[in-house]
Amino acid sequence: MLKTQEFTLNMGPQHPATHGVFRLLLHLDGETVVKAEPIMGYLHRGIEKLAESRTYTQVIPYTDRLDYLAAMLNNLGYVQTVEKLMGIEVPERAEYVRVIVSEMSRLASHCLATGAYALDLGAFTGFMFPFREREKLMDMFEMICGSRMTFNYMRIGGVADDLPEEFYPAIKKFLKEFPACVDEYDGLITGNEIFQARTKGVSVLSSKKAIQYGMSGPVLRASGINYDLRKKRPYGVYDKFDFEVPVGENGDCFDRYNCRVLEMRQSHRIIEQALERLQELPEEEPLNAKVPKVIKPPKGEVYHEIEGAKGVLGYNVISDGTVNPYRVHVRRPSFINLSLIDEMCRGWKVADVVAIIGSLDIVLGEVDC
Amino acid sequence: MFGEGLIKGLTITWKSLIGKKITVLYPDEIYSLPDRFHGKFRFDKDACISCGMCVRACPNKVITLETEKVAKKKRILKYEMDIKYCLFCGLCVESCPKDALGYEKDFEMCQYKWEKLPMVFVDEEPLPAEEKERLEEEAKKAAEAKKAAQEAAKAKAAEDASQGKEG
Amino acid sequence: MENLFTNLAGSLRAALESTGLPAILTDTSMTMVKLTAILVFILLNALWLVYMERKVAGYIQFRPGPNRVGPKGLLQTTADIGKLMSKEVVIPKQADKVLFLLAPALVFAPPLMVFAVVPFGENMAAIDMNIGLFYFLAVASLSTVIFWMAGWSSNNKYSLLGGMRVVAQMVSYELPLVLSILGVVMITGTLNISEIVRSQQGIWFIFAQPLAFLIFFIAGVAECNRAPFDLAEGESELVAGPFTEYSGMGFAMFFLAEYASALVISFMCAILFLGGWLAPFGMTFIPGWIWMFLKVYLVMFLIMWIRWTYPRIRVDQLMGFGWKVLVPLSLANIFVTGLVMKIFKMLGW
Amino acid sequence: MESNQVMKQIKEKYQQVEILDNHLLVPETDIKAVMKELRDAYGYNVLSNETAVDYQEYFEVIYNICRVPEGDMINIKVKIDREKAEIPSVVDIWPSAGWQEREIFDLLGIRFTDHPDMRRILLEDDFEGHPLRRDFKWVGGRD
Repeated sequence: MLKTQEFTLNMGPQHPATHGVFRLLLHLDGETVVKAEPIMGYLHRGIEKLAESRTYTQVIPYTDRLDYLAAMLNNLGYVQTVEKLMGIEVPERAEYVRVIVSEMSRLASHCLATGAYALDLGAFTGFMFPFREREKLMDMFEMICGSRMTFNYMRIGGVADDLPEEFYPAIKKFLKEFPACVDEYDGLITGNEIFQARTKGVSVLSSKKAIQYGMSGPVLRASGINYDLRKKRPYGVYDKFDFEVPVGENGDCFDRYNCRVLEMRQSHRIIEQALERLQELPEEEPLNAKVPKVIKPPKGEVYHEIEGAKGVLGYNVISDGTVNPYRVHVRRPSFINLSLIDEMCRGWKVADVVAIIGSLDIVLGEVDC
Repeated sequence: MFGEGLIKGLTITWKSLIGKKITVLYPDEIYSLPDRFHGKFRFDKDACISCGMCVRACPNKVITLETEKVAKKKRILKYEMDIKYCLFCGLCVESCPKDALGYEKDFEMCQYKWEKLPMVFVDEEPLPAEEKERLEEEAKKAAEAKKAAQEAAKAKAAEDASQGKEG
Repeated sequence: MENLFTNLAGSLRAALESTGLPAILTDTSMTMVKLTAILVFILLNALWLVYMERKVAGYIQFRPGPNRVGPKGLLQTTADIGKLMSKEVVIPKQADKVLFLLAPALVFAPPLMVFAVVPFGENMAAIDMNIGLFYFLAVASLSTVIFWMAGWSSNNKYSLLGGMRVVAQMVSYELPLVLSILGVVMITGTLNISEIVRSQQGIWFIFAQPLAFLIFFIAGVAECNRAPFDLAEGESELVAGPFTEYSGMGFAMFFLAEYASALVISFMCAILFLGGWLAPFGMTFIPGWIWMFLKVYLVMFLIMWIRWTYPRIRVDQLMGFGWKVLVPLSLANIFVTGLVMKIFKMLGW
Repeated sequence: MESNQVMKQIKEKYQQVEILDNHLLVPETDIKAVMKELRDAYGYNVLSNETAVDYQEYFEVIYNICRVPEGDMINIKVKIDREKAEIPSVVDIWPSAGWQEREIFDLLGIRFTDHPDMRRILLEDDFEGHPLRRDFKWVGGRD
């Protein structure tokens, strides 16, 4: 007597496709996923708890380690929250510097997402192309703040240091070359018929569902909702830039991927404009606001959101008037975007699970905090 | 047409196949590190005033600083960085008022043995009691001598001034 | 030069005969020598192809590829094999030990058996069989069983999935592979591989049968589990498919066998469609066996180039592509070939 | 409608609601009703963030909800008893609360009633204690 039987497959925690130490317990019927059970916490370091015993400035290096692929944006979110709490006005020059570095960080993160997505689908060379640009970006970050991944560059009230001299020619060269590089990704990955067959129509996320589950970032925008905090609730000097928000139509894996590629072009535009404005400003202008040596925000509570590389990145900082924050909570976009993984994977093949996880672009440092 | 994207992909990889290679062959060519590179730490013992700012700035409590007071001067007994906990955030270097801490352009900090990981910059025995006393005595003498010299100089200056006035 | 190897074989045979051995012994020892030469040839080629693949991959990805071991990194694969040989062979506790060890031992057999009928040049086949093509088709599909053995006996879920994929893939690609060759067979009217090459004197079959070539190439790539059809291995989802549990030399055997079977497909492409040892544009001053190599390596490079460009296709899409696109197309190709042949015959060409 | 006005209107409707500087302090009993009202009548369709704080005498659960794609935001707080840390779950209103409430349960030990899957999410299942409580003491390792 023949009968079929479901079997479980442990994908992860050590698996090339889960983008970190993430475990997915798949219940399979042949190759079709019946149920996907996400299990995480393998990278939980308790950053929220650690922050309680650190001073406000000392928390900044820890925020680097949340989304380590776009650490500048994490820095930015945190320092802006504390600035909001203390009512600090940041000098214009610092704002532009911040925009440049955070958009560079977004580019670096999207480069990795694009490349890793190609790798998830089996195109190894598609992985190397975006990494070439990411490498250039990291070289520039190294010039700016001495580190390639965990920058700790932003400070409460400004930035740690001025942009170095050698940075300007490097970024100009990069900006000149970058559009051609994105065209290369389009030719090598986006336009490839096999790639499209693998991603188009796969795991469609309807706009209704995306909103219900609080998705954000490219995942939400791919479902056709124009929601970008840089436009909707501008922070810093983002209201002064001219850029578009790419929006997808179907909400499938291809749209989620393509949104990131299109966003890279927009980030490129923003960096160009910011660099222009920055060079118009007089060099003598200060880079840091006047901040007391010991940062002691008044008693209070602020929740502030920015548009991170993976989605809406929110910081909830509560101060009790001492030098240590009373509570820091991070709204991690990867964590919330991941919450629908079970439903998105159901009914798709094992190979699609890889494509779906890749299209969500999660970082386990952020999921587990 | 179906297949267009496939052929375009092949042309792109063909271009990169015959194009320039960008890898830096590491031990043969050294990639030039920027000035701000966060690498191995440099500690200048003589510049350090043992104020303890770096110890307080460190988020991960990496730095141990032990001092003893000899003749009103702080003497560093131990300055150690437990590098396995270091985040390389740079807050210690930033907080140093005397530029005693800094970076070197060296990132090869691997050690074969776990115990060798902490970077020990200063590790000295505390001075024996008699040596301390001697130094303190000397310092006292020196201070007295200095004071005397100063007073003498002052007196001389006053003398000069009065002479000058007279003259 | 042209007859270097045939002359060598001839003089060896003469030397053997002169010692007064009975004819049957001479024949047997000649065959043994030829097969040993082929084995050495395949192994050396597999080693070289691994190196070539890594170089091609590196160059495509802006890297210099292996460049440390030996001049230009030429000894890299040798060093790798040496390392793998010195490693412990780990047998999982729950594995079926006999099959688990048998699979890597057998994996070289099918490509080796196919090479017995492959002509490396004019009169340079070890065994010139009348039904050589048929033999090739029959033996080449044997490797499925070995992959399935490896996947099943490892008792690992990833291996099992990989093994299932191999079988499904082989079933859906064997058919278009056979059907695409039929066109060639119809034109030449023979299953003898050497005969097929000789009948390409006038025109290579890639020009007479372009569609058949395309189908044969695609099905062949799928047959030897190379990207974009490397579903069985599928390292981004199935870790390493049937080879997940293999370590040391077992893994190395599978690794090398992949190149050996890719080499078989390249040889068949060159023989069936690219005119085998025939020189193009009358450039006969270069010996035929060198032409053969050039063509084989051209196909091999094409396979590598494709591997390092395309993403992997999904398992259901792969089978859909096989059954819904390649099979009807190859049937249409046969129909059109027959029609055209009939018309030619009526016209009296 | 501006969030200030919304806050005022909510205050009018639910007498016990207090308006703090930028938060709406809702009593535990009203929370589900207020949330439903905010979603259905005012179109706050996304629960952007949900977290909780341990104030030693009591817990505070914080909801940050916003309208997508308009983008305005309203912050809501609920005080709950520390001894009996329970609050109705809002998963049925905003499914995105699912994992966030699990995280709060995991790290702070606040139990959300009617939550379909109240398990630990980040820490292992047999972990003792709730690390983000102020009285949690970690033994072993560096601090």
